[in-house]
Amino acid sequence: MSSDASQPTVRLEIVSHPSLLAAARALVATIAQRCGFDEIQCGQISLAVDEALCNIIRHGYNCRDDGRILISLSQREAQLPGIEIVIEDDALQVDPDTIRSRDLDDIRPGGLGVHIIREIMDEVSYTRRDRRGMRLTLVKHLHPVAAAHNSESNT
Amino acid sequence: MSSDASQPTVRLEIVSHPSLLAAARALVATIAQRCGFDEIQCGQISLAVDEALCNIIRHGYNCRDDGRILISLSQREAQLPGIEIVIEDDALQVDPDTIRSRDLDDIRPGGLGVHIIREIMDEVSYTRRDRRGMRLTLVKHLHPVAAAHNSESNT
Amino acid sequence: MSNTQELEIFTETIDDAVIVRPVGDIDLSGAPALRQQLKQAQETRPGRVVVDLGEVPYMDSSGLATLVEAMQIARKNQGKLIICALQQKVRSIFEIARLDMVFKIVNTRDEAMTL
Amino acid sequence: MSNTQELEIFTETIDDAVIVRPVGDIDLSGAPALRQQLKQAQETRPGRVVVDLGEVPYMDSSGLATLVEAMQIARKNQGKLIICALQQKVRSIFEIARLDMVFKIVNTRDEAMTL
Ligand SMILES: Nc1ncnc2c1ncn2[C@@H]1O[C@H](COP(=O)(O)OP(=O)(O)O)[C@@H](O)[C@H]1O
Ligand SMILES: Nc1ncnc2c1ncn2[C@@H]1O[C@H](COP(=O)(O)OP(=O)(O)O)[C@@H](O)[C@H]1O
Repeated sequence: MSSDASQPTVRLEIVSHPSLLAAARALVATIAQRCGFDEIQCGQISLAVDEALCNIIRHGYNCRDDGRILISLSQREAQLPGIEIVIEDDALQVDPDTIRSRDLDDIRPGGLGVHIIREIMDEVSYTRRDRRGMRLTLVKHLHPVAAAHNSESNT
Repeated sequence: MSSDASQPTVRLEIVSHPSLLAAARALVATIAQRCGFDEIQCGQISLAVDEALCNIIRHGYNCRDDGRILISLSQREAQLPGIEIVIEDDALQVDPDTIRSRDLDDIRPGGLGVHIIREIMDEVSYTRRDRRGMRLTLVKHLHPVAAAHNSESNT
Repeated sequence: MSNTQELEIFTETIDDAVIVRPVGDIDLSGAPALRQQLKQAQETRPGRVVVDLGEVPYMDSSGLATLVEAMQIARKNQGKLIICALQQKVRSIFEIARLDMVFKIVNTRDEAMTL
Repeated sequence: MSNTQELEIFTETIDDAVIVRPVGDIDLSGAPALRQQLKQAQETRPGRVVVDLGEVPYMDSSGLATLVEAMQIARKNQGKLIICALQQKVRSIFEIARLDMVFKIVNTRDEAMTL
């Protein structure tokens, strides 16, 4: 998956308890800062992780608060510096295609998490883990990158 | 060791790189806050962990920056509410009795880490791990506890 | 379970308006309390509900969902729901969620009271 | 390696005094840079070295060790080393290490310059 994740630095293991979200956010923000992101970006990256964790707690573990969640953070250097965050759980395995954001014009509570994650992060990919649970890989580049599908992004 | 560690909540795995100390501190402070400690205490608890990590980096791993360090944090409830922090490494095994603070009257750089850890935490115990490395167990109670050796602490 | 970091929520009634002022992070752990307080504040069908976010440094989509629900209740009651005093970081999540145009958002509580 | 969080250190010379002002956390990762800057500042044997900690929210024993070393150099040079503007959290580590009585610590930079 990640060809240039050069520093497999930090792993955080928590249980699926909402009161631990603040701790995960604090860690993610500090590591993002260390990777060179500014304060606003650090806040956004921890928001994306928070949303992913909320979804695991609510949909994956059905609000059970003792499920295991593993968050691995690494600084990417090489050609595309940035941060890579992998979130793994032992929860429900679902078809990755069913995890998608809803139409934002329909204003109602809920259905925003996946949208927020995709807005903030440059790469978002859900896969099933080998034996059980899901794996979510999130990447954010330090500098805007020309998108893969031929469109130049504005730098 | 810990009879009433009731919530084995959070585990952080880092490598022995000084630039990761800030991330460990951020996590420890948030978890300590969640355990009920005030802001000053949260800062002190993360200072104690920082000092322990510095020692592992400098003495245990001899400043190698790729050694593994595992920090487990749990909230203690039961009779003595507080926080328990266990720090494990794969580094040098030493006789726990050689890990001690120096005479503070001799004012010179260094030799303060162990003193700081002992001042801040209520229980500090170094043991060798089974196969390799050391384990440091740190406990801080939320409320002052009458000391074991018959002297009443002032509440 | 002791948890000092818990979101605190203050409610105040001035004439026909109810002001709800949460203090702390609004995430999955704090949103249920906010939801309950907002529901309670809206039971009397006040003409105006002001949500003062001046002391909320962080909000995630659980917070947004709670506010959307409160707005729907306000509409049903033919009342107003006004949000004020957003910190920059919190404003940015309204923008990401494209809710900055959906809610009535003003800078100060005074504006929220007179709008 | 990019690291925005890195400690920044500013140095200023006024008459016979050198003012060293670190900005950021002083831990094992930042202390070596502070040590180097202090050494450099002391090369000219200034009469007064002022370390302004007003923008240091955190310091651990690597920072303390660095300051003890600088104090020893100052003494050897028959100069003064004065620390000013400590934040409360940082003051508490001087106290824990029982160094609050060993260093000359004052509240403001003005005091540090006239003492
Ligand atoms: N970790 C997950 N496990 C299973 N399903 C998920 C997960 N994350 C998201 N989903 C699915 O994607 C949908 C959209 O998620 P989201 O945008 O966060 O909105 P909401 O959670 O409010 O429905 C969810 O309703 C759910 O069906
Ligand atoms: N993790 C460790 N592994 C091996 N030895 C240690 C460790 N921590 C502390 N020590 C020993 O304890 C002594 C005192 O540590 P400390 O008070 O932090 O002062 P300093 O590290 O500046 O010498 C050290 O000099 C070292 O010999």
